[in-house]
Amino acid sequence: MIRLTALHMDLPGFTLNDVDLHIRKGEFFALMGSTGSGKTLVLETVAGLAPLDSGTVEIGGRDVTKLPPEARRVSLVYQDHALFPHLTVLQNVMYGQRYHGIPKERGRREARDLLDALGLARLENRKPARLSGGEKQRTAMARALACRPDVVLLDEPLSSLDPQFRGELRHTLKQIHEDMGATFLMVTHDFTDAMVLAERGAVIKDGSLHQQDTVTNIFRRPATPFTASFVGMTNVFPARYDNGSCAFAGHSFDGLPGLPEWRAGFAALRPEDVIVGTAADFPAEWHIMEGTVERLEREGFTWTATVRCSGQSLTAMVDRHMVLNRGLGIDSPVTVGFAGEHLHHMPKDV
Amino acid sequence: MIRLTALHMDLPGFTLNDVDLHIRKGEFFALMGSTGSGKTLVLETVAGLAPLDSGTVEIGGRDVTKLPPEARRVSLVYQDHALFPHLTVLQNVMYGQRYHGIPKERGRREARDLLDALGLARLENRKPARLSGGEKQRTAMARALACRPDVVLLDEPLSSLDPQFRGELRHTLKQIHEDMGATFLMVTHDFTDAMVLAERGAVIKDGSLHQQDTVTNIFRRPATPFTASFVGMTNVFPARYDNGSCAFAGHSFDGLPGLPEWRAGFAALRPEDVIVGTAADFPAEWHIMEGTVERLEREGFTWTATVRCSGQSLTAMVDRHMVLNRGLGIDSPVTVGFAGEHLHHMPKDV
Amino acid sequence: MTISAGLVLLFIAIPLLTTLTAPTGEILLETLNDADVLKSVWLSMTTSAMAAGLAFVFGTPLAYFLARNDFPGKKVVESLVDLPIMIPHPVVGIALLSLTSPNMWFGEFLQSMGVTIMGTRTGIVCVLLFVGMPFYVNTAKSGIESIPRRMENVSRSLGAGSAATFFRITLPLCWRHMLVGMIMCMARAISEFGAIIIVAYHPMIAPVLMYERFTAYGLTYSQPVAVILIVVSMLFFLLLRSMSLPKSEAQ
Amino acid sequence: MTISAGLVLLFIAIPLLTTLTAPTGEILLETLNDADVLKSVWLSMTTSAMAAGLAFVFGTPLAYFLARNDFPGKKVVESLVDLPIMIPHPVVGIALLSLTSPNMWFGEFLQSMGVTIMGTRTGIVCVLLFVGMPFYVNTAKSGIESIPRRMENVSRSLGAGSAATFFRITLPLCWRHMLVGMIMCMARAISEFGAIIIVAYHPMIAPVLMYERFTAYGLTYSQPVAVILIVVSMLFFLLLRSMSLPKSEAQ
Repeated sequence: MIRLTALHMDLPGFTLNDVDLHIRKGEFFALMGSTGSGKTLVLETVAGLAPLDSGTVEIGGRDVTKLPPEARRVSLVYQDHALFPHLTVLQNVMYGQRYHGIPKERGRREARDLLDALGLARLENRKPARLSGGEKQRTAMARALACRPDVVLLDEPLSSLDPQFRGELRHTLKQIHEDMGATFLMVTHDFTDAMVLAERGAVIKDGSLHQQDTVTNIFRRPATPFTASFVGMTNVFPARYDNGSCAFAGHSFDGLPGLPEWRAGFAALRPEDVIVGTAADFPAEWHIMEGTVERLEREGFTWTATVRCSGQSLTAMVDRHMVLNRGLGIDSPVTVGFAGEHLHHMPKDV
Repeated sequence: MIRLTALHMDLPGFTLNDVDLHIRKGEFFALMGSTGSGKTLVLETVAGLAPLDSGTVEIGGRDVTKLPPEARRVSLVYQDHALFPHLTVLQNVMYGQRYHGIPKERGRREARDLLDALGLARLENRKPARLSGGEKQRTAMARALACRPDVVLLDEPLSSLDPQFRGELRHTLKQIHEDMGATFLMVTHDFTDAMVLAERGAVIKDGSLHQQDTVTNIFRRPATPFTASFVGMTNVFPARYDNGSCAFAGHSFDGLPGLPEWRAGFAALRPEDVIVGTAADFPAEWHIMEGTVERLEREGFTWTATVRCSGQSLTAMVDRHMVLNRGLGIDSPVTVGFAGEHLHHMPKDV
Repeated sequence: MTISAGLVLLFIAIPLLTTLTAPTGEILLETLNDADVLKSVWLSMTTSAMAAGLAFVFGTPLAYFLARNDFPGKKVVESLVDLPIMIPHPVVGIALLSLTSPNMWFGEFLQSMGVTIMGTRTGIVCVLLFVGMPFYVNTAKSGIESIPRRMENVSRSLGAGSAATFFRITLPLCWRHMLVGMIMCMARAISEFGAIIIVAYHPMIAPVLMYERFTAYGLTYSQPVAVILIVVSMLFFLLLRSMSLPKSEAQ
Repeated sequence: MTISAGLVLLFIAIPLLTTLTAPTGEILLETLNDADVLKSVWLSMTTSAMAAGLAFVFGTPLAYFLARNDFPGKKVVESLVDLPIMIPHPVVGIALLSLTSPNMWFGEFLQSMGVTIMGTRTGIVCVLLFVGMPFYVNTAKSGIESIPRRMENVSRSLGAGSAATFFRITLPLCWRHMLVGMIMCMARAISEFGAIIIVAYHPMIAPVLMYERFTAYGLTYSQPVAVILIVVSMLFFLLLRSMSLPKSEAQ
């Protein structure tokens, strides 16, 4: 549906570096990256709002690289909603219909149906200033959908919302996508949003793509150390592989499943897969390391420890019980353990 | 150390309503409330920056109600640090010393000691624009402490920091307080910050105090439904008490420990103390309710469910296993259980 | 501090108040019935209004361009727009006359078109447009800047072309700024004198008439005209302030 | 859009360029050696600089007061500050003369102090201060507003009184705005003509001299003086732009 080929853009202090992306018809695609990674720039390229140095943008088989935004049949939804403040909710939703050959009466009927489906029916005569955050968000969605676009572009659709609304709106967004059949391209810095909403996705950093795959695969098998820490595998160690053993953080481990062929690479673990305990706590098939507690944090109502093992720091989960009853504290010597199947391996160069 | 008596202020759209507060010498006191609760106004009253309609402010036994800010010996630390951008770190820290009779040479020595203790020694000639968020925060703390104030006022000291630095700075703040012996008054909207840092605290809402106690007591025994939900006991139900039983959410429970004397009030539970399961899952002494799942959320890597029990909604924790293996979903009938000692009771009127 | 602040306000207010109260009611009435005075005030107002209208038509595209584009040399262009504020007023008159004098090709061209600048309404409007333009362009520009670009982007993505976007989104959201800009342009135009006296002593606009009364008959006979002009300026002021820009309408 | 925007820029630039290129080098050189011209330009610059200095001294407290306080009627006070921009220039002259004419108590008082306004340097500075003050006050005010109040609060809480806070925090952080305000005030003062010609035809400031040359000898002989004035104004302009305000120094 959307095919981006070798997008290149040189800006002062930033380069978008030969980005290739392929998004299938009807899918929900998440482009993930931190602030300044260039993800919004890619979105604006698809919308026709950012001037390319080279590369082509195809939508639905049409080469739209040279077309202005209004000829692309894409609808944009910004994080701050960008509702038109001088128009009512209904007028906002009906704004684009006339440019897509939808007659006024039919347009109004369709717009009302959309507002109904999104629970906004009784707000149709309100001005945006009098809407709550979630209502604004849903109005912006309705406006984008009302002109039956081929592609809906979402710029951080959930990050301006309070946590208690996020869950609700994720659900709404997913529902809308399933009902409408349009192709959704969302950029986000939040991996959880991508996990819940998207089928496939890509990770971008400093203007270069790091990985493009199904979201589940990105989550389970990140391709680079950056992607690994982005999806929550924040313990990343340089590792050496040799004769069926893997060495990192001053320990060498044997009997690990699925060892790679390369000799130098990175091994990574999610903090919630590493448990702090004493040697007797772990099942026999787990792998253990010795270290000392460097820091102990209570985040909300759980505890995490930073443990130093031969010059490498790692973050691990701590049982409440360990802290309160066994008196774990800073500088306590501890054993940390992990199950072999949780260890993920990445090659040195991608 | 600080005694606020009947502080009253009428502003357009907001009233600070006869606030009484007593903060002991050397303690770390947290004034907690949401945005717009008036907590920062109370702070500015202590600093002498907000004009009172009536009430008195005493610091260290002196009535300072009529004194200008510069005569109160309090130091203010704002959330955005408000470092002086044209001065270096060292100049910032030494700024107030001359007004407190500290000679220049001794002042410089003391300032350097403070910077050393806060790990800022090698940054003393930097301008604030070239500091990271955490460094700015620590510089602001050093500046406040360098003129040896009686009271340090902290306005949301941690909320502008990235989560990964928060833990570190909490630790630093606690250390500083223990080392300096000054009285700290912090306002915060984050109960976790208050839990970790403060000994005693108060909860304010709409310009009125709701509770003033040790932080542990506020956490364990919130006095009002508002305080209850503020400290994370978000399941609050109107309850009736009668002959040793307690009825709420369409169920009546017997054999609860520590039932109150009043007949009508509120019962509250933390979401993490309510578990979703089937009747066989719970220990015999637990109390159970029947309901249907209204919503199921994956927040990060845990699951929470909203369960409807006879017209009341409650939030409960769900085992991963329940969702993935037993196929829990929307509208599933479920049993939720809680231990009697986790149920908290509040009277109707305070 | 308050004393010094008050002094400045008095320094501005007292001369104006003195002038307003100087003429007797009788003389003021007489002046109000003086056909020359009324004609000149009317001429001042109509030419200023025309200048403001022209500033709107020609200045809006420039304001939009400056608000929405960053380019090397933007500061130079912005300086050029501000220049008429700083050029001594008689120099403005000299400059416009230099350009349109019949021995220049442009002046010749104008003459062949039947356009005369010296001593005509056309000339007056030209001068007033020249001195008033920066006020309009700067105010309109800041109005356009206050509208998030993202709103225009959304409008484009929904199918509206750039012209439709301007008329359906940009204009409805910043017409107030544009109106304020036009009022400021008009007020500045009404106050102009130094350039007008060089380009078009006749037909007499109000400030020129007052100057003539002053040189011919002295202070007392110029004061009633001054009163009328101050009152007209004040009316513009009230108009301007009643339009005061809402700070965050675009949110 | 670009065409219309370009037209406006040409409308401003061409008359000035024409004037700059009109006089031959010979006449220009002659004018540069004319003692009257040099004296008048010097007088213009010194009186304008004095007006800017006075604006700084008396206007800064007002600017601070307006930047840091909200009170009912603030808009009225702000309007009053802006008023000199909008009052027709000869009216400003008439108003100042009305106040200081010897048959008013204030004029009598001034006379007894040995101060004369009409036809003196003092009068010129008064007029220039009157017309330039709004430019200084508004720029200084926006500079002070750009400094977070919280910084001043912190300074007070650390023991510095309000005066010490102003000199150690506020002034070092917004001196640039104040300097820009002074330059704008001075540039506006240099361009004044309509009020000066009423209050003080003599001693002749540069715009008055040019006007005299124009009425006595015609366009050609006034152009060289215009060139000098345009160049002086441009120099101010470059100065102003090279000071261009950094947007977020206060962060």
